[in-house]
Amino acid sequence: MIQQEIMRVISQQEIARNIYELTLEGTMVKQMNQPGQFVHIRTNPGLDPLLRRPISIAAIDQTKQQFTVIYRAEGKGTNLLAQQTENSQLNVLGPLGNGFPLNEFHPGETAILVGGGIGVPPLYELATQLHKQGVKTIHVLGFQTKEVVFYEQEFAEFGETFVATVDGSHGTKGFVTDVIEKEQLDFDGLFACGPTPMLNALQQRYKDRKGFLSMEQRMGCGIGACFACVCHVNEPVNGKDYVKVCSDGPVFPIGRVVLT
Amino acid sequence: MIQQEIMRVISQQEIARNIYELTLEGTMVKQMNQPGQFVHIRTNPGLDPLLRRPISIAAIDQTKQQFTVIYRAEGKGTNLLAQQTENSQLNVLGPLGNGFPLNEFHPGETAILVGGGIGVPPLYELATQLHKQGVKTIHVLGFQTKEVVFYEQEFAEFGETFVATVDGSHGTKGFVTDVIEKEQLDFDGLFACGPTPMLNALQQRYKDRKGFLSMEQRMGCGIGACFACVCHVNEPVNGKDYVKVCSDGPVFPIGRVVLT
Amino acid sequence: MSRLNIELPGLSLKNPVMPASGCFGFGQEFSQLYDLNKLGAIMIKATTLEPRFGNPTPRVAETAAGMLNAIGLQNPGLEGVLMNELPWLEQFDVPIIANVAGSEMDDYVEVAKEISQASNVRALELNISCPNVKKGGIAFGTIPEVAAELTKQVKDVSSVPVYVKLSPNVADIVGMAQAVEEAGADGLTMINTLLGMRLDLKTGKPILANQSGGLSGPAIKPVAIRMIHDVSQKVKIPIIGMGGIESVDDIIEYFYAGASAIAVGTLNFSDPFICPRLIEELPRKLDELQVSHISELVGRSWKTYAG
Amino acid sequence: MSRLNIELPGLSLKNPVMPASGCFGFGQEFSQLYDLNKLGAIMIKATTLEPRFGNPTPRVAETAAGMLNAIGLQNPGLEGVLMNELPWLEQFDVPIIANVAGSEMDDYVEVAKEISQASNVRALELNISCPNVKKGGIAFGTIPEVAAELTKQVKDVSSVPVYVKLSPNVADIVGMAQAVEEAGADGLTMINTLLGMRLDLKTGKPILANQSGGLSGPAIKPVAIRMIHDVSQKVKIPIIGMGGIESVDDIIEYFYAGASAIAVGTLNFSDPFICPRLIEELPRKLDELQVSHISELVGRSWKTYAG
Ligand SMILES: Cc1cc2nc3c(=O)[nH]c(=O)nc-3n(C[C@H](O)[C@H](O)[C@H](O)COP(=O)(O)OP(=O)(O)OC[C@H]3O[C@@H](n4cnc5c(N)ncnc54)[C@H](O)[C@@H]3O)c2cc1C
Ligand SMILES: Cc1cc2nc3c(=O)[nH]c(=O)nc-3n(C[C@H](O)[C@H](O)[C@H](O)COP(=O)(O)OP(=O)(O)OC[C@H]3O[C@@H](n4cnc5c(N)ncnc54)[C@H](O)[C@@H]3O)c2cc1C
Ligand SMILES: Cc1cc2nc3c(=O)[nH]c(=O)nc-3n(C[C@H](O)[C@H](O)[C@H](O)COP(=O)(O)O)c2cc1C
Ligand SMILES: Cc1cc2nc3c(=O)[nH]c(=O)nc-3n(C[C@H](O)[C@H](O)[C@H](O)COP(=O)(O)O)c2cc1C
Ligand code: FES
Ligand code: FES
Repeated sequence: MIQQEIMRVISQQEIARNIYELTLEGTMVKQMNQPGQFVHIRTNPGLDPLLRRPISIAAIDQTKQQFTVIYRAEGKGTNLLAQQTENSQLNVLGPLGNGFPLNEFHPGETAILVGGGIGVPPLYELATQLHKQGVKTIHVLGFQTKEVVFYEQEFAEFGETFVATVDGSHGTKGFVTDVIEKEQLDFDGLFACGPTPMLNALQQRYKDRKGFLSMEQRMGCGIGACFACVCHVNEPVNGKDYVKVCSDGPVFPIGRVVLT
Repeated sequence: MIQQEIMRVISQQEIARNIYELTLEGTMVKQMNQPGQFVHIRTNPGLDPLLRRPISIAAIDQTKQQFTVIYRAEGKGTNLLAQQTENSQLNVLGPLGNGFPLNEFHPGETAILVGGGIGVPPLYELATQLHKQGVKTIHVLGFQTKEVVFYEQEFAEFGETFVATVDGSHGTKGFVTDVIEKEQLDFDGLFACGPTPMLNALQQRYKDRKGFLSMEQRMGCGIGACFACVCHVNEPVNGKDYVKVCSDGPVFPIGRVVLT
Repeated sequence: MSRLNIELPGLSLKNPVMPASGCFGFGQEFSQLYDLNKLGAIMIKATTLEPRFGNPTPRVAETAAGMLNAIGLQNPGLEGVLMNELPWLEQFDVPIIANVAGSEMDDYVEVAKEISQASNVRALELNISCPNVKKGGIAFGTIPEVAAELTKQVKDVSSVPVYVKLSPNVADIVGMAQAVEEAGADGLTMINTLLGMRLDLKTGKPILANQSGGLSGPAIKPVAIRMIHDVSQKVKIPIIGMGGIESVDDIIEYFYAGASAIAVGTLNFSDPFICPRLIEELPRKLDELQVSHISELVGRSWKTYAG
Repeated sequence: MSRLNIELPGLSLKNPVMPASGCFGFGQEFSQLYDLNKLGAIMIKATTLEPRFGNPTPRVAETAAGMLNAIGLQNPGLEGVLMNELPWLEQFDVPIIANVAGSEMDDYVEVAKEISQASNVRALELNISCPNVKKGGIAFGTIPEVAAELTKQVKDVSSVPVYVKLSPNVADIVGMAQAVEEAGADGLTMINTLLGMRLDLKTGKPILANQSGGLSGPAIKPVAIRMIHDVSQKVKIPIIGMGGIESVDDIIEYFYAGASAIAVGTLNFSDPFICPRLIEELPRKLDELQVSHISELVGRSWKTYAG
C-alpha cells in the first residue's frame, strides 16, 4: 500500500563528496518489502521546488521502522534535502514501484550486482536480502572519481567487490563492463542500476542471461498516473507497447525495455 | 547607508496571539538612527515567497548591535518568519525610510503616541528616544481584542498608557480616537502609526496640530525605485504631486498625504 | 444538507473539486490511495481516436512553482478507453468528464460521438488547446473561427453537454470564449497550459525531448484568475477553473473570479491526497467566510453585491 | 581581456547584465547601494510625453514565484527625464536604454525623437506591451500591423537604434517579431509581463486597484525561454532577454535560448545587489562551461554545433 507520511529524520551524513546517507523513520517502512523500490520525497513543504524527488531505498530496518537512502546533492531539491538534520520532518510518498525479484535466484547461485554512481544504493538492500536467502553476490561499482566512491566496504562484507572509476583514481580505470570482462567474472545472473548508457551496454552484452535492470526517468506523479516516465518495450507487455518506470518498474527484466 | 545583511536571530517569542517579537543581531544596527524606520526582510531564501516583507524597527540596542521587530504572523511570509529560531539566519535589507523626527519636540513637551495593532511597534523605540531627550509621552494603543494586546506594560513604564479594543474585551471599547476624546488628553504634538482609517481619522481631527503619521503601503523594492508605494499629497512636495512611502516616508507630517 | 453540491450542464457534482485531465490517468492509480467516490467528478486523460504513445522522454521538467509537460496525449485510444477504462470507472458514483483530443476535426467528432454515449460520461471536455501535439491542436485553440467550427461539429454529435477547454496562449481570451459559446458550448474549462521551455545547463538543449511543453502549476494561477475573471463576465455558460490550485484559499479565489467548479492538476503530483483533502477543508473555509453555500461565491470579484 | 563584453546596435556593453525597465527607476536609489558603472547598461523607467501619476494603489501583489504590478507607467514625463534624470546619469560610463511609452502613436514618436537625442541614450526600448495602460499600449503589442507601423514611425525619428519590447500575451510571438523586424527594429527585448490577477480572500475583489497587472518573476521564465528560442531562430536582429532571472544559470539559459544580453527585473526587489553579483559570478560560470566568451553561448539550444 502506497502511503504519504511525514517521516522523521534519524540521521544524515555526507559519506562521500556531495553523497549523503539519510535515515528516516515511520510506519511506511512496514510496507517496504522489496529491494529496488523507491520513495518520492518532497524536499520542501512550499512550492519551490514543486515536484517530489524519486530516491531508491538503500537499506531497510524493519525492527527500528527505519530506512536509508543514499543520494547525490546536485540540483535544487537534493540540495535542500541535504540541509535536513536530525528530527527534521520530511513528506515521503512510498514505497513505490516494483523492485528486484528475489525468487528468481536460488541458494548457492551467484548474482553479480552492477551499480553506477547513484545507481549503487538500491543494490545494497538487494545484497542484504540475497544473502539472507543464500545467494552469493559479486559487486561491481562504477564511479566518476575517487572522491565520490561510497559503500565499498559495506559491499565487501557480502562478497568480492570491484570498483571502477572513470578517471582511474581508484580501482580499475574505466567502466563497470571493463571490470567484468577484465576479471572474467562468472555469474548465474545479474542485477544492475545506473545511468542508461551503462544499462544499455549491459543489456547488449547479457541480453540472453537472467538479469534485471533498474531504470531512471524524469517523473511527475511517481505512481503511474501521468505518463511522464514511459519507455518503449521490445515486445508488447500485457498488450501495451510501453511500460511506466514508476509503477511497472523501475526494475525490468533485461531485454524488456528499449534503451538508447 | 542601506545594507543587505545576513543577520542572526537572537530570540523569537510569541508575545500575544500570533504576535511575535523577534530580535536580530548584525552590523546594520549601527545605521539605525531614527525610530520609525523599517527593515525589508526576506522570509525565505528561495522563491516562495518572492518579495520581502517590510517590518518596522521596534527597539534598537546599539551596545549589543541588536534590534527588535514585532509583527503579526498572518500570511505566507510572516508565518515563515515566525518559524525562525535562535541562530537562524535572515536576509535583511535596511534600515529603510525616514522615521519620526525627534528634533521637533523640546524637553518638557508632551507627545501623544497613537498606535493601532501592528502599528504599535515603532512607537516603542520612539517613546524610548523621546524620553531620552526629556519629552513626556502619553500612549494610546488600539487593538482588535484582548488576546492581541502587547507591550502595554512596556509603554506604561514611560507614561500614561490607554488601551482600546474594538470588542471591548480590554481597556476602553472602541477606537483610539474615542479614548483621546473621552480622556480629554492634552498634548503638544502627536505621533501615530496604524491602519489607514485610523490615520485618516487622526489627520482630520488634528490636521492643524504638530504631528507625524507613519503609513503602510504594499511594496516592491522598499528603496524608492519601483513606484509601488506612492501616495498623493495635498500640496506638491519638491515639485512632485506624490511621495513614496518607502523612501520619502513611511513617516510624514500630518496633513501632507492624501488619506482615504 | 450539502454546502458544496453544484449543478452544471450534464453534471451533478457532490462537490466542486475534481482532478484535471492528464494528471489522474483514468483513475486506477489514485483509487489505490483513496475512495474516488469522494470526488466531485473525474476529468480523464485525453482520448484520441487511435492509441498514442506520445512524445519521447524526458516529458517533464521542473520550473519555478510550476512544471512543463510534453506527454503528447499518450492514451490507449477510443476503443481502449471504451473497453477498459470507462467500464472500470463505473464502480464509482462519480460523473466522468471525457477529455477529447485529435489532430483533425473529424477525429474529434468521431471520438466525441462514441465516447459521449458511454453511460458514465456526463460531459465532454474538448481539448482544443493542448500545446503538445504538433498538428492541429494548437491552431484549434488560438483561432476563434476554427474553435467555433469544431465546437459546433462536436455539439452536433455529442450525447452529453460539451465543455471547451481554452488555451491561455492567446491575446484575446474573451473573444475566444464568446466564439465557442456562440457555437453552442455548454461550458468552458480554463485554463490549459502556457507554452514554455527549459534548457539543460550542461548540453544547452531543451530538457524536454519535445523541446517545448505546457507550463502548469501555481506559477500560472494569476493568468488563470485573470482570464476567468474577464471571461465569466462576458459569457453565460459556466466555467470550471484550473491552474495551480493547491489550497482551499485558491479554490475560493477561483470562485471569486467566476468559476463554478475547479480542477486540480499538477498538485496531485506533489500531494496525491490533495483532492479529498481540499474537499474536507472546504466547509470550514465557508464557515470562516460566513457563506452557507459555495455557489454564493461565484463571480464575487466583479458582481456588485451588498457590502 | 573581457569575456563578457557584447556589441549590439548602439550598445557597447562591458557585460550583458542590466536592470530591466521599471525595476530600477532612473538609477538614483540603486546608486546608493553600488557603483552603477558596474552595469552593462541601464534600462530606465518608461518615459511618456507628459508626467504620469500612474494607477491607484495597491500596485503590487505577490504570486507564486512571481509578482503582479500595475504601476501604470508613473514617470516625470519627457521634460522631467530630459532635465533631471538623464543628466544625473551622465556621471556614469554606462549606456542608457530609454524605455518609451505612450497612449497614442504620436506620443511615442515625439518622446522617441527627443529622448534619443540625449547624449547618454544609446538605444530606445519601445514599450508596446505594457499591460497597465488602458489606452493604446496593449493593442500596440498584440496586433503585428500596428506594432510594425509604430516601429516604423519611431525609427524614422530616432537618432539611436530602436529595440522593440514584445508582449508575451500573444498567440504568435514569431509573427510579431518578424513584423517589427521588417518595420526596421534594430533589436528586440523580451519579454514584458503576462497579464494576471489576484483576488483578496477577504473582500473577493482584485488586490490591485487596477484589477489586473503584469506578472513577472521566475514564474514566467519558461515562457520567456520558449519565446526567445522560437524568435531568435526566425529573426536576424539581437534579443535582450528578461523574465525571472535570478542566477547565473538563468543567464546561461537565456543565452542558450538565443538572447545576446539579459535584463534583471523583479529580482532586484528580492536582492538589490543582484546585478553586480551576477556580473561577478559570470566568469567562473564560463570557466565551468569551458567557454572563453559568453557570446559563444548565444542560441546553443538550436544551433547545430560540433559535439
Ligand atoms: C526510480 C529512481 C530512483 C532513483 N534513486 C536515486 C538514488 O537512490 N540516489 C540518487 O542520488 N538519485 C536517485 N535518482 C535520481 C534522482 O531522482 C535525481 O538525482 C533527482 O531527482 C535530482 O533532483 P535535483 O533536485 O538534484 O535536481 P534538479 O535539477 O533540481 O531536478 C529538476 C527535476 O528533474 C528531475 N531529475 C533530475 N535528474 C533526474 C534523474 N537523474 N532522474 C530522475 N529525475 C531527475 C527531478 O526529479 C526534478 O523533477 C533516482 C531516480 C529514479 C527515477
Ligand atoms: C513601512 C511598513 C512597516 C510595517 N511594520 C510592521 C510591523 O512592525 N509589524 C507588522 O506586523 N507589520 C508591519 N507592516 C505590515 C507588514 O508588512 C505586512 O503585514 C506583511 O507584509 C504581510 O505579509 P504576509 O506574509 O503576512 O502576508 P501575505 O498576504 O503573504 O503578503 C502578500 C504580499 O502583500 C504584502 N502585504 C500584505 N499586507 C500588507 C500590509 N499591511 N502592508 C504592506 N504590505 C502588505 C506583503 O508584503 C506581500 O508582498 C508594515 C508595513 C509597512 C509598509
Ligand atoms: C502531466 C500533465 C498532463 C496533462 N494532460 C492533459 C490532457 O491530456 N488533456 C488536457 O486537456 N489537459 C492536460 N493537462 C492540463 C491540465 O489538465 C490543466 O489544464 C493544467 O495543468 C493546469 O492546471 P494545474 O496547474 O493544476 O496543473 C495536463 C497537465 C499536466 C501537468
Ligand atoms: C514593478 C515593475 C515595473 C515595470 N515597469 C516597466 C516599464 O515601465 N516599462 C517596461 O517596458 N517594462 C516594465 N516592467 C517589465 C520589466 O521590465 C520586465 O520586462 C518584466 O518584469 C520581466 O522581467 P522580470 O521577471 O525579471 O521582472 C516592469 C516590471 C515590474 C515588476
Ligand atoms: S511518473 Fe507519472 S506515470 Fe510515472
Ligand atoms: S516600494 Fe518601490 S518605490 Fe516604494
